[in-house]
Formats: sequence, structure tokens, C-alpha cells
Amino acid sequence: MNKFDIQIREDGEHAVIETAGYLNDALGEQLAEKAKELIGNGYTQLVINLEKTTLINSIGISILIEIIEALHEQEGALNFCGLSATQERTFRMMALAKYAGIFPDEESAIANL
Amino acid sequence: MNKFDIQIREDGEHAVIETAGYLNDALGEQLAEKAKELIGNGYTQLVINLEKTTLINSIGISILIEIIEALHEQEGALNFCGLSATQERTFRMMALAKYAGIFPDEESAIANL
Amino acid sequence: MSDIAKRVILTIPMYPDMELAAAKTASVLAELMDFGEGEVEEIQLAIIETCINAFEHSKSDDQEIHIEFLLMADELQFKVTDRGVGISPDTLDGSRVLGSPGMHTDLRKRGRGLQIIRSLMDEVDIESSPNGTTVSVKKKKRG
Amino acid sequence: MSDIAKRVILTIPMYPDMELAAAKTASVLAELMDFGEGEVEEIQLAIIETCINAFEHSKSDDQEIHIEFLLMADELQFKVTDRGVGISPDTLDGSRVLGSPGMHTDLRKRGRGLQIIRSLMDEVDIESSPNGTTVSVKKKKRG
Ligand SMILES: Nc1ncnc2c1ncn2[C@@H]1O[C@H](COP(=O)(O)OP(=O)(O)O)[C@@H](O)[C@H]1O
Ligand SMILES: Nc1ncnc2c1ncn2[C@@H]1O[C@H](COP(=O)(O)OP(=O)(O)O)[C@@H](O)[C@H]1O
Repeated sequence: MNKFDIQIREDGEHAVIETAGYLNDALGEQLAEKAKELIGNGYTQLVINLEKTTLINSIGISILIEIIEALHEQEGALNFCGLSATQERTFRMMALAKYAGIFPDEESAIANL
Repeated sequence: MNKFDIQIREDGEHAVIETAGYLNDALGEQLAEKAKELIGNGYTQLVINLEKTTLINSIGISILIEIIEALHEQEGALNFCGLSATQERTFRMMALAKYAGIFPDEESAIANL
Repeated sequence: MSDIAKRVILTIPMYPDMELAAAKTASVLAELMDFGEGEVEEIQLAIIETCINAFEHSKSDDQEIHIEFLLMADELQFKVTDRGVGISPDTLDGSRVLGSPGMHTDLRKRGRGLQIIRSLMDEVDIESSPNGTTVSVKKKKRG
Repeated sequence: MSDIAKRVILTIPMYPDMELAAAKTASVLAELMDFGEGEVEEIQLAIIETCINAFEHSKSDDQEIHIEFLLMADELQFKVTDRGVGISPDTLDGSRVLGSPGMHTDLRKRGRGLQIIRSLMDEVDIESSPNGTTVSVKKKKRG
């Protein structure tokens, strides 16, 4: 199911991480590792594109929270894009939307970092 | 599941029927009706595009056989396109491939009518 | 997937399109087992045909189909059981010809379900009595 | 869908990603009932959280989750049962605070599953004893 489907796009100032499939503990841990690597390489402006991410469970959400906290410790920022309506509602309910931006597409998510 | 997802494209000489979803008895009957209508309107050269048809059961296959027979009675012809590898194997096993053409895409299915 | 077989049990009512619930469950299990895309489709088709046969022919009172999946290291097994009237012996041994021949005699419209199942799966075993039918199927992972 | 409730029963082992089998089965049933796309996603998420809770917390001996779906004319019901240790009363009534607060105290990392389920579904009822837990959920069709 999860082929650890993660794509990274860096462009000097910011980086985009795109996940595909089911964002559970396994895929989430891969995502966290990639995010840590990027932060270690000086990227503190990140976008996570969830367009191809069909389902996110609560463990996946806690891992997203950890990434938000790791970025805030570096005075960085995280924006999400490509969320389904249900995912967006869940992110708002879980207070993620207070600490990370939610944008319809990757372009606006990058522009608003 | 089945919103009776059938698209028809006519162009004077031939017509293309495209189905989407699960080709079972319900969708198959809609398909047969459309095919009969087209044959009634003088279209004896048909293409059935199964690109968006994810699953076909044996009742769907019997309905396809009925359409082939109805066309042959009018000296017409039917070509299929957009089959998955498994669908193509099943069509060959069921002898459909002897009485109808199988092509990778709509263009070649039309060109070879 | 670990070496110990995992068991999934599903009961569906004999109701139009319910075979899709069985097919989708099977497809998730097959994907978890890393079956290829084509094999996943084959498994779905086989289970759909087995369920449709039970819907159409079993005449069971409880109108239920019971499916047991066993996920082994290298194969997926499933058993589809109904508590219906069973398959007549002359149908099972192939001596009864099914379906009326159409214009093209090799284009038989009925009697194709079991043929499809057998062609797509590695092993198919049918146990049938006047108390019901169980179709047991094995699909091995390639490679 | 006719007026008589249809029942689908699914048993899955507590094994990583098996919750997807439950979610996909639920999604097919919800689609057959003509739930909207967003509602189908909500139903999948709710069932995933219920299963993950049982995986993570139930400590059940048989390592099985039993799910019963009831398809009614205007709502989908499901019950998710494990035969584990149950939820402690102070957790159930909310008096035990779950998870250690991180940097932002409103970003709690744990104790979110039940909140998600409650927010997505119309009715959630939890029965729990030292013999196990049953979470019963109702999702009504909109419109
Ligand atoms: N579960 C079942 N219960 C009773 N009879 C069955 C069952 N499955 C198959 N049969 C019998 O076996 C025959 C062959 O089945 P099949 O090859 O699937 O062809 P078809 O369903 O198209 O007739 C059916 O026509 C039916 O008489
Ligand atoms: N099926 C279950 N069996 C035993 N305990 C459970 C079960 N489901 C939930 N719990 C308990 O209820 C708590 C709250 O669950 P939940 O809101 O999903 O949060 P989380 O799983 O993130 O801790 C869990 O931490 C656990 O102690």
C-alpha cells in the first residue's frame, strides 16, 4: 500500500514535500525524516503537498504537528496544500491551522511562506 | 457506484461508446440500450472504449456478446479499446476477440473498423 | 507481511453490487501482500464471479455469503460459502451444457463464471451439497 | 437501497494497515448508499481511528477486531468491537489528560482519535468493560 511515496522539490529558498497514499505512522515517519533532513540542510520554509494523500490518520497528524514544532524552533514556517475538504476541517479542529497555513495549491502555498 | 456512466461520441460514420466504473448487469443494460439506439440510427461501426471501466463481470461480458451479435446481424463491426491486460486476456479466453477487434486506444480502434 | 497467516472474515448480504465490497476488501488485502496490479484485478474478478454465482444460483434462505480470506507469506486464499441449494452434479462435472448457443456457437453467454475463476486463479476447489456451496481459491504471488 | 437494513460483518486481525480493509469496505458500502464523496472520506477516517485505537490500546488476546455495518435507508451504522482490556473510566469521561503538551499546548499529539470520530460522525456511543470495547457510530445521509 505504502511504497513510502515521498517526493522532494528544493529550490534554494524553500522546499516542497509531496506525499502520496495513506499517511499513517509508517509514511509519517518517512516524512518526518525527510523534513528533519531538509531542516538540517537549512530549509526552514517548507510546503507539504497532500494532493495525492488520500487518507491521513491521527498518528499521521501527530507527526505533522511534530514537524510544525521542529520548524517553529528554527523560526521557520510550514504551509499545507492539496487538502480535501475533510482534511482541512480536521486540521482546523486539531488547531494545526493556527500554526501552519492551508492553501489550495502549491503555488500559493509557496508564495505565502 | 454506477451512475450509469456512459458517454457517446458519434461522427456520421461510426460511434464510440465509453463506459466508466463497474460493468455489471445494470450498466451493461444501459450500454446495450445505447448500442441498440445507435444501430437503429444506422450506426453499424461501433467502438466501445473501456479505459475508465475498472471491472467487468461475466454478465457484463454476456451483454457485450449480445452487442457483437446484434452488429453482426447488420453486417457491422465492433472494436474495443482501453482494456486492461486482465480484461484483454479474459476477452480472448471468452472468444470475444474472434468477433471483435481489440486495440490499445480509441484512435486505432476507429481507424481499424 | 509476517509468516503467520492472517485471517479476515467478511459476511455480505446477497444484494446487488455487494460483491464490490468483497472485491474491494480483497483488493486491499492483495495490495498489503504486495500482489501486482494485474493480480489484484484478477483476484477482484474471481471473487466477484464467485459472489455473483451465489447471488444468482444458490437460492439460499439466509441470503448471506461468507468469505474467509487467509493471507499467507506467498499466497492469498479465500473461501466463499453460501448455505443454498448447491450445484447439481451434472453441472459440476461439466456434462450439462449451460446457456443457449447464440449466432456464434463459441460465444456462449452463460456458464462462464467458473471458467473465468479457474483461468485467473492458481487453484479452485468446489465443495457443494444440498446444504450449500463453498468455493475455495488460492492465488500465489508471482516471482 | 431498499428499506430493509442490510448487514455486513467484517473481522480483521490487529495488524498494520488492516484498518484500510475496514475503511475500503466502509467506503464501498457508503458509495452504494449514495453518500457524497466527502462523507465517504469521513466514514473511512472514523473507522480507521476506531480500528487504530483497538490496535494500540485494547491489548486483546485474540488480536481481532469485529465490525458490523448496518445499511439503513438514510444512515450507515457501524459497531467496532474488540475483546481487550477496555477504556479506563477516567479516560472515557475525559478527566485523564492524554499526551504530554508540546511547545504549543493546544497542539496535543495524543488523545485525538475519539475527538476526530465524534466530530465526523452524527452519533458515537462507547461501551467499554474489562472484557472489551464497542464503539457504535451512526452517520446520517445529508439532504
Ligand atoms: N453458489 C452456487 N449455488 C448453486 N449453483 C451454482 C452456484 N455457483 C454455480 N452454480 C451452478 O453452476 C453453473 C455454472 O456456473 P458459472 O460457470 O458461473 O456460469 P453461469 O453463472 O454464467 O451460469 C450455474 O449455472 C449454476 O447452475
Ligand atoms: N479500544 C480501546 N481499548 C482500550 N482503550 C482504548 C480504546 N480506545 C481508546 N482507548 C483509550 O482511550 C484513550 C483516548 O483515545 P483517543 O482519543 O483515540 O486518543 P489516542 O489513541 O490518540 O490516545 C486512549 O489513549 C486509550 O487509553
